Parts: sequence; C-alpha cells; structure tokens
Amino acid sequence: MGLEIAFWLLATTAVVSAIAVVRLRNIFRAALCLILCFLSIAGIFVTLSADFLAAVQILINVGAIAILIILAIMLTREVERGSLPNKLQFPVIAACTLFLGVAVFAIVRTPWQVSGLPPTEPTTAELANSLFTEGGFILPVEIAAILLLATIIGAIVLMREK
Amino acid sequence: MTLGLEHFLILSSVLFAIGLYGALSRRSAVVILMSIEVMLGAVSIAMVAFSRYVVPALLTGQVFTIFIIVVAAAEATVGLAIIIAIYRRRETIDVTKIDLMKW
Amino acid sequence: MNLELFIPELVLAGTAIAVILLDLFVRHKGVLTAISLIGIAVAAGFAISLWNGSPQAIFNDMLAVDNFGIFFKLLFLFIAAMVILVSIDYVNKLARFQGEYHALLLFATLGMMLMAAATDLISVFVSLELTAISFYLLVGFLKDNRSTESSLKYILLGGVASAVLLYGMALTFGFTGETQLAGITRSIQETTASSSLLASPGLVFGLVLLIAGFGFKIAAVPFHMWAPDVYEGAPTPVTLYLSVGSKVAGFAVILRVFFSAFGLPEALSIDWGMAFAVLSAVSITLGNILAIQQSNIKRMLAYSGIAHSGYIMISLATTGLSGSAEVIGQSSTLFYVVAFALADLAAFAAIIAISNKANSDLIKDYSGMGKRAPVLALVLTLGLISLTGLPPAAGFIAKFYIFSGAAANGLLWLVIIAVLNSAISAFYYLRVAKLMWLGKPSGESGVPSSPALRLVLAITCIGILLFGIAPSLLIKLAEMAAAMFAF
Amino acid sequence: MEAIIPNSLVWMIFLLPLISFVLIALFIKPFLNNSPRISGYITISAVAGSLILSLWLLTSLLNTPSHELIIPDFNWLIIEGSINIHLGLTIDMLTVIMCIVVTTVSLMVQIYSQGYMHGDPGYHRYYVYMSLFTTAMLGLVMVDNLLLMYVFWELVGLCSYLLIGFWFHRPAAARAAKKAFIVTRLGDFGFLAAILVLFFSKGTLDVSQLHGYAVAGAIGSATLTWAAIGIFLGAAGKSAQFPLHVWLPDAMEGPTPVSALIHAATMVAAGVFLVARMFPLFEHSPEALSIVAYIGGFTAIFAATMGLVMNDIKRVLAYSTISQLGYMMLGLGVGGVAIGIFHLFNHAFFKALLFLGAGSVNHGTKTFDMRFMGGLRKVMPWTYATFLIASLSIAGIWPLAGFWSKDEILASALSENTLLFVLSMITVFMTAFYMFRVVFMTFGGEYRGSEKPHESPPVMVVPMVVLAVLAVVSGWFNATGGFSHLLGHGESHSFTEGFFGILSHPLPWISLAMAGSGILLAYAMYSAKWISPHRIAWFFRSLYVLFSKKYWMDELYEDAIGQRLLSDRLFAGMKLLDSKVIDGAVNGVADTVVDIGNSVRRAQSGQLQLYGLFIILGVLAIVISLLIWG
Repeated sequence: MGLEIAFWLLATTAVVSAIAVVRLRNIFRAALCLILCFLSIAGIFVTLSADFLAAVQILINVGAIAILIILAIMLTREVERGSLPNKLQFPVIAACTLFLGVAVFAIVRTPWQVSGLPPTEPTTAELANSLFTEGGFILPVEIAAILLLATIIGAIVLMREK
Repeated sequence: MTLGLEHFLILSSVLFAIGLYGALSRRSAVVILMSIEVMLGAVSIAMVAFSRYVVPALLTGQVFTIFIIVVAAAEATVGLAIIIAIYRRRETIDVTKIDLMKW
Repeated sequence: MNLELFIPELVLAGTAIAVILLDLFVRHKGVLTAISLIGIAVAAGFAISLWNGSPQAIFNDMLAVDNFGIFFKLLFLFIAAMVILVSIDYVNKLARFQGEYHALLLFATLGMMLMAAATDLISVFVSLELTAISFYLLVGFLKDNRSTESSLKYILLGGVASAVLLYGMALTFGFTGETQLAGITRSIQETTASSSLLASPGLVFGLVLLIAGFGFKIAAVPFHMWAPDVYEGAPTPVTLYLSVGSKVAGFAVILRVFFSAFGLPEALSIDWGMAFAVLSAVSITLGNILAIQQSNIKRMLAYSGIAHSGYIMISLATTGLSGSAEVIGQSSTLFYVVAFALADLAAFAAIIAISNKANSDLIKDYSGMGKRAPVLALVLTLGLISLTGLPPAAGFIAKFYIFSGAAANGLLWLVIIAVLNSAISAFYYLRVAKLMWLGKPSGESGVPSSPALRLVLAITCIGILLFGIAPSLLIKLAEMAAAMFAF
Repeated sequence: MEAIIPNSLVWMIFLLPLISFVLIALFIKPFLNNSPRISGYITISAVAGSLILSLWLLTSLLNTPSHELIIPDFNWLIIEGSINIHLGLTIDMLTVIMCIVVTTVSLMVQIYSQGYMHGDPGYHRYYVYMSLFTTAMLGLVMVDNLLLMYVFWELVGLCSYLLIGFWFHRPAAARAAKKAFIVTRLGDFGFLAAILVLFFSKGTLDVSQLHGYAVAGAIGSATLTWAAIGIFLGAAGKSAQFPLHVWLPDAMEGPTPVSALIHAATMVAAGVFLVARMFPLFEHSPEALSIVAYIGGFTAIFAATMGLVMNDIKRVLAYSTISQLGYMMLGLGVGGVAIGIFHLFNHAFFKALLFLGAGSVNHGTKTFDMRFMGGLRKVMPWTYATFLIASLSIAGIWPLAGFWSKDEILASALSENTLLFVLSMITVFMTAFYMFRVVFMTFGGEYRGSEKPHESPPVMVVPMVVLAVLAVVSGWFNATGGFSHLLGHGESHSFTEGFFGILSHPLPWISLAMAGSGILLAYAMYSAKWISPHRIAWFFRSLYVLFSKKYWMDELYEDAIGQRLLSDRLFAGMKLLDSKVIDGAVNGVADTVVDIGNSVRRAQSGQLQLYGLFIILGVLAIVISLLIWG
C-alpha cells in the first residue's frame, strides 16, 4: 500500500514537473523543474527496487547534467529571453497525443510475460559483478569510457576559441 | 488496483510524449536539450520496469539504464558545448532562427 | 576469452589515444596523419587475418567475430583511410586541434566497426552513440556559422532519434526479456508461436521505433530531413565520412539486428520487409526529385544519398521477404554499399579539390571543369556514372544485383519504381557531367590537387572500374560474408 | 584468305576502335593537341583494320557449314543461385553483315570528316567520340547476351547524345541532345523491363538460349509477348519509330558526318537489328510481330508526309530516315529477318551518302536551307552525281540497291496484309517525290544564296564516290538470292535470272510506276517552274509536253493544294501532333517532376523541429498501417 501511494505521488510529481519543463516561460525555473523531474524518476527507480540506479540518477543527472544546463543557461543569458513556443504548436500536440495513444494502446494490449519472482535486492554488488566481469557487460563499459573520452576532447575543441 | 507493469509503462509513455512535445515545440535549444533528457528518463523508467517485472532475477534492464544515463550525460555535454559555440557566433540559440541551410 | 579476436578494435583505440598524446609533442603535424594511417593499416591487417575463421562470440555474446562483421570493418577502415587522405589539405588549414580531429575520426571508425559486430542491443546502442557523438563533434569542428548550425541540428535531432531508438529497444527487451539478438528471436518464437503478431502490438510498435531510430542513421525518408542541412554545413571531408561511413554502418546494424533478432517468425519478417519496401520507394522517389532542384553539389549529393539509401533498402526488403532460405538480400546489400562508398568517395574527393580552389560548392561553378582540371572532372564523372548506375561502373552491377534479388522475391513493383527513378537520377547526375565537359570555363587557371588526393582519386577510380568490369571477386566476398545468415 | 579467322582476331574487330579511343583520349588529346590530323589517322586505320577483319570473318563464315562461329567465352558475373553471365560473342551472318555495314560506313565517314571537321576546335574530341561510338556499335552487334547488349546499347546512346550536342555552345544543339537523351531512354526502359522479364522467367540472358526456349515454346505466351513488346519499345526509341521518333529530326543539330554515321546508317538501325536479333521471340508472338509491322508501316508513311514540307535539307533526310526505318520494321514484321536486314544493309549506304552529300552542299554554301541553294549541279558536279544516284536508289529505281530491298518488302506486305501494302505503296510515291524535290531545289535551277559555292575537297568526295558505287551495287547481292540465303532461307538463282527476271513480275512495275510518278511530280513542281524549257525538254521531253500545257496546275498545287490544304491543314496537323502532343508529353513529364520537387522542397525549411515532427509522423504512419494491415 505504501508503495502504491509512493508511486502515485512520484508519478504525479514527475509528470507535473515534466510539463513545467516544457511549458514554463522562465528557463531557469524550467531547469529547476528538470531537477525535480530527475529526482522523482530516481524515486520511481526506488519503487522498482533499483536502489543503485536511483543513486546514479541523482548523482549524474541531478548532480552533473542539471548543473551543466544551468551553467549553460547563465552563459547564454537565456533567462532574459525566456522559453517561447515555435509555430508548430498544434501539429506537434496532435502528433504527440497520437503517439501517446498508440503507445498506451500497445502497452495495454500486449501480453507482457510478467514473472512472479521477487526482484533482486540489493542491486549494488550484483550490478558491479555484471558490469565489471568478463562474463558480464565489460565491453559496453569500455566503449562508454571511450565515448566519454571523445566527449571530453570534443567539448574542449568546441569551447576553446580558435 | 495493485501496482503493475502497465502503470510504470504508461507513466513512461506519458513522460516520453511530454518530452517529445517539448523537443519539437520550444524555440530555445537548451529547453530542447532538457526535453530530450526527459525523454531519456522516460525510457529509463520503462527499461527498469521491464527489468523488474519481466526478468526480476536478472539486472539486464538496469545495466542498460546505466548506459542510457552515461550516454545522456555525454549528449548533454556535447549539446551544451555546441549551443555555447553557436551562441558565441550568433548571439542567439533560438532554433527557428538557425536556418541558414534549407531547401 | 580470446582477446586476439578483438585486436583490430584495440589497435584502433590505441592509435586514437596515441594521436592525441603525440599532438602535444610533435611539431610537424603530418606525423599525426601518418600514425593514423599506420594504425588503420595494422588494424586492417589483423582484421584480414581473422577473415573466414569460424564465427565466434566474444565478451559474453556482446560482439561477434564473423565474416559479415569483418567485411564491414575492412570497409570502414578503408573509408577512414581515404577520408584521412582527403582531409590533409583541410587539416593543414586548422590552427590547432589536428590531433583531436584525427582522434575523433578514429573514434567514429571504432564505433562503426563495433556497430557492425555488435550482437546485443546494449553494445549496439553504445557503439552507435560513440559513432554519433564523434560525428556531432566533427560536424561542428569548423566552428563557423554553418558548421555549428549543422552540428546543432544534428545533435538535437540525433538526440530525439536516440530516444526513439531506445524506446524501441526497451519495448523489445520488455517483450522478450532479452537484449541479445539470438535470445530475442528465440523468445519471440516461443511467445508468438500460438497467437498472431497483431496480438502483441507492443512488439510491432517497438519494431517500428527501431526502424525509425536506425532509419535516422541511414537518412531514410521521412527520417532524412537532417541530412541535407548537416551535409551542407559540415566540413566536406566529414560530410564524406558521414555520407558513406555512418550510413553504411547503419545498414550493417540493420541487417544484423533485423535478421538475427526479427528474422523469424516469417510473419514478422514480412512485416518489416514491407515496411522497408515502402520506405524505400518513398526514399528513392523523394531523394531523386529533390536532388534535381539543388544548386549546391553537396546538397545534391545529400539527396542522392537519400535515394541510394532507398536503393539499399530494397535489398533489406528482399531480406525480409525472402526469409532465411536465401542470402541474396544481404549479399547484394554488401555489394551495393561498397559500390556506393567508392562512387561517393570518388565524387567527394574531386569536389574537395575543386572547392578548395573555387571556394564554392555551387554546381554552376563546375562549368568547364573538364578543361581546367580534366583528371578531376573525369573522376567526378566516373563517380556520377557509378551513382547513376550506368555501365561500366560498379554502380551498375550493384543496382542489377539488388534489383534481381528483389524481383525474384515478389518486389517487381518496387524494382519498376527504382528503375524509373534511376532514369530521373541520370538527369541530375549527368547534368553536372555535361556542365563540366561542355560548359564554358569560368576561369582559366587549373585546379591543383595534392598527391594524397590524387592517390584517393586513383584508388577509387580503379575500384569503381574493377568492380564494374570484373565484379565476381567482390560478389564472392559478399556471398562469403552473407553466408552466416543462411540456416 | 581461305584460312579461318583466329578467335583473337575476331575480338580485335571490336577492340581496334577501342584501342583507338583509349589512345586518342588518354594520349593524343592531352599531349599532341597541336597536330590534329593524327587523331583522324588513328581512327581511320583502326576502323579500316576492323573492316578488313570483318571481311575475313565473312569469308570464314561462308566456309563453315553452319555459318556460325563459336567463340569461347569466359564467366563474367556469377551470383550464387541466381545469375551466371558470361562474356562471349555471337558470330553468325547477322553479326557479320552488321559489322561490315558499321565498319564500311564508319570508315567512309571518318575519312570524310577529315575534310568536314577541318579547323574545328573540337577535332580531337570528335574523334574520341567517334571511336567510342564505333566500338560500342560493334560491341552491340557482336555480344551474345542481353545484359552486355544493353550496356552497349546505352553506350551508343551516350555517344549519340554527346555528338548531337557536339556544338554545345549552340542552344539548339544542347536542347536537341537533351531531347534525344530523354526520348530514347523512355524506350530503353522497355528494353530493360523486357530483359528483366526474360531473366526472371528463364534465368538466363544468353541470346541463343533464349532463342532455344522461344522456339521450344518454353516461355509462357504472355511473358513472351510482353518481353517482345518491351524489346520493341527499346527498338522503337533507338530507331525513332512512332511515337518515339521526335528526337531524330532535332538530332540533326550534330555535325553532318555524325548524322550520316549515327543517325542514318548505324545507331538508328540498331533498333531494327535488335528486333532481328531477338526475332525468334517475335516469331512466336503473333501479336508482337503485328505490332512491329503496323508501327513500322505507319511510321513509314507518317514520317514521309512530314518529309514533304521541310525546307532544311537535313530535316528532309531525317524524316526520310525515320520513314525508311519504318520500312525495315515493316519488312521484319511481314517478311522476316532477311528482308528487314537487307533493307537496312542497302539503306545504310545510300542514306549515309545522302547525308554526306548534304554535308558537302553545306560545306560549299554554308547553309542547310534549300531555299538558298539551287543550281549547284554546275559548281558541285561530284556531289550532284553521287547525290542523284543515292536519290534514285532510295526512290527504288531498278537496278539500284534500294529497288531490290524495297521490292521484297512490298512483295511480303502484299502477301500478308493489303492495308500495309497500300500504305507502303503510297510511301514509295512520297519517298520519290520528296527526294527529288530536294534534288531539284538544291541542284536544279539558279543559285539563290549569297556565299560563293565550291566543290568539296577530294578527301570528302572520294568517300562519297565509294558509297555511290555501293548504293548502286549493294542490292545486287540478293539478285542471286544470296543475301536471303545467308540469313536462313531463300532460293538461289543465277545472277542474270535474278537481275532481269524480276522485271517479269507485275509488282516491280507498279512500284516503279509509283516512284516514277513521284519523281515526275517533284519535277513538275520544283523544276519546271524555274528551269529553262530547253533543259527540261532535254531532260524529260515527252512529259514536258504533257505538263507544260497545264502549267497552272502546278501553281494550284503549290499554292492552293500544297500550301493551303496540305501544308496548312494536313501536314500542319501532323506537325501539331508531333510538336504539341508528343513533345508536350515529354516536356510535361519533366515539368511535373520539377513542380512536385519544388513543392516538396518547401518542407525542407531549415527548421529542425519540423524535421523532428516528420520523424514522429513517419513512426505513426508506419505503426498505424502495420497495426491495421499487418
């Protein structure tokens, strides 16, 4: 019962903050709402028994990405101009609604193979095992490392003056 | 009604649609980037939910989600770097004004 | 695990890092080019040594080492070497960051090689993003108005496409509980054995999202619209790499993912086969019609590239419709991508030389190029002939190969559309050729080209003619690479 | 030359011009640009070599019992379980005859071009294209599978395109080149489609295997008919058959020797050759064969009517070519390979000669407009004599070449289909009329131009004389039945029996009468008006008496009937059909494509979010249609 209440609370927060991200005129506030949205997603992860992921979500998304975004907003003085809509409002709303409709239809009508087993808990040790052992996901970890290296190099190239 | 897979999936699809709306309808490149982050967060929810309900004994979905978060961070970094580079040249990041190349 | 099987990738990653470090110490930046080329050559050598070994899975089935992957790896390494050679003039103009440029090119190559070999949705996704992020950065490398605009468009739309792709992967994972391609197909067969596919719209939706996500990479209509804008603004060598490398990598992934994970049951493969058939018809038609209108040659080639994605998708449709009995869909894709890569390389190499001199990408400035720079004009003409699909260029055999496979599998209507479109395409390709040979020169001076560029021109020309006149060799290789799909 | 020709030398027939092409394009043009004649000499010697080898090949074939040579082939394109294309040559009589026609005419034209193109800045380029063309044309007639045939088919089309637009600085030439390219490609789709249809039904592209299947009835009749129609569509494009004929008159913008070689003697006849090569397919599809006959017959008369009213000498010849090609198609349709190809063979010589003559006239007067010619008989005696011989030959006057093949076509038409026979008889009349209209307007009367005309140099006259001899004698080949015999059937008789015996039948007399009256009418209309009675009396004494009393009829004909009724109504109508409907359709398709493109292009607005929206709409469209129809 407590889990359900938590879910509905978190889900509502997530949706409302997400709407705020895309609708608020004030970009700075939108960025703060993004942090709220990330936090509630982390909460959702907890209700799904993914405690480690929740921590990662908070650390990376809230601690790094959101801060980076706020930094960028300040650098580009976007707050003064605000977040304005473009001319495509109606077609985009129609397309997104239709997309949501199709998605919900697909979700509801599909016989998902739900298993009755309890979730693995705690996940931290398990995840470490599967990420960093040879029989696990060591390859994507390595690729991700290179990806981050490329990102750093590229960001430096783009940010520094000629 | 007990909490089930569908709840999480529908939450995920709603967030995805909201993010999509933002990405396609806001003029500010930063807001578009934020909307994309929302979309990726939505996918993460679906991924973890599937992991929890379909293969609870394994952690595949969670592992996948870690990579999604890493990639999201990388994309945000590169995206912001590009936005700042473009701001330096044009004094604007309104994507409807960034249309030198067309047709 | 046997790390020997992973040596080509390791060599390439090592080369990239070495190039960054060396950039700090060496004065003469030509060293960087040389090191990159040596790294590529060594990686290619190791890749060749693995050719035709028995197929193996490494890294917990994340990656396959098989002829199919090696075929693409070698192709990417070749393309990368060509791109590095044509970049020399461009790199020399950069005041700094030459090391970073080469490193990013090599990272992109590494990403594409991993894409071609990945057999798990996770490794597919991560390697695809490695390629994409390297390209976002390369496109914006010039930091001028056009280049940054291209980069911004590319990353924002690429971000949306990534999210769409991931959503599709999530649904697939949710439906099957697997991320490994082989596991996915096993699971789908178990769960859908009794009921019809329509009873599981989640899978169909996921599949379509995957098509869209990958369709973005290969610039298939209607996911193509970024391509012309990005191609136009990007530095020309990067445009070249984007239009051949990234696109071909997209096809490599699609072939492997769709055939390995969704090849069975037949109802499913026919579904995505038809989806590709329709996308292909639309891409070919729209790409060609829009190419006619263009006055900028890079944009024209972007639209022509969209049309060529359409032609290649014919073979994907063939793959879907023919089932596992035949591999002509796959082998014809392999042949076509090689022919396309060669022709595009030839055309772009010539364009790079000409635009260096003329400082313009407008088609009208190519007037009389046959008199000013006969060799460049000849190579460009050959490239365009191959893209048109006229003999004796490789493009002719490639089209013939794909069309014959498609027509034999009930796609005659698509072949007819494609053939009609080839005629339309002749109009705009040959218009450039005609302007070059019959137009009035806008200046008297010749167009200089560096030895590296001339080497690229020579190699691509020989390739185009070789595979056009004696195609058997390449067909044999393509069949060997595609053989793993037969069962 | 009794010995059988070695296989390697057979390949050389086709390779010699190729070598010449490579030599000129890669070495002479870049490095020896200052000595233009060399290119010409190289091309001429290569083509002469091919001609000699072709003749040797002919004698070799005559010495082999089956009249066929097997040249070992090698595998070229093998796709597992699907395609196996090998590279080889078909050497039968049809090939050899075509080789001889191509090399002979090509040789004469190359020699002539040395004079005609003298001083042209594009001299090397001209010979590059001409060598390439000769290569491709020889390849086309020699290869043994449809795929390669298609390759060469496109290649000759490309050369034609390049040569029509040779003087690209003239807008008319550029436009004509484009038109030729588009229209012939329309036909080529038919050919390509037919190749694909045949390939997918039989899995082979080998010509002789396909013949075998067709003869054995192993191809379904619907497939066979569609394939044959597709092939004919390709042939109709190349051979300028109605309604794809519109490009050929415009193609006259190219240099005149090009018109002589490509647009009169060889490439435009490739369509006829193609139908002949694939004849077993047509033979087993009565529908396709009658389409060939009817289109051919109609084209023959349709083009002839337009030839009547043109003032540009080359355009008259162009319409005449279309008309004669129609004849050949008719011959194939009603009579078979031997009859159609026989006319092709004869036509190549006299039509090439007519064009060379027109070129020579142009060389002297700097114009193609016959209203500014006249009286050239005196200043250009050689040109006149050869032109006259060719005109008599094309008109079908015994015993010149044209007579023999035309007679056979008429005889076959008579036995097959009365309507076609009547059509072709009228065409005989018209042919004689317009040819002699040209002769009288150009060579008769007084000179009306401003340039001072002069005879062409020997380098141009000699090839014309050689061709004139051929235009007289080439038809005699069949007086013994020899030609028909070579291509399969036909009876033999002694030369004198064939040569004079033919006059014992009524049909030749009817056609001679038709041709004669055509000439007569031309004379009455275009000569009698202007030339002094003495000369006329000397020329056609008895007829002059007959017509001179009705001199007012000529004027009536010229002004009232000729101008108002015929020109203004009937011919104008045909011209309208030609320029508006058919041209319009071609241009219309092109414009529509451009219009669609322009409107679709608006979507590419540079707005990245619109692009994103299209991605989502694409997803929705696919998923919804899959969920509904999947």
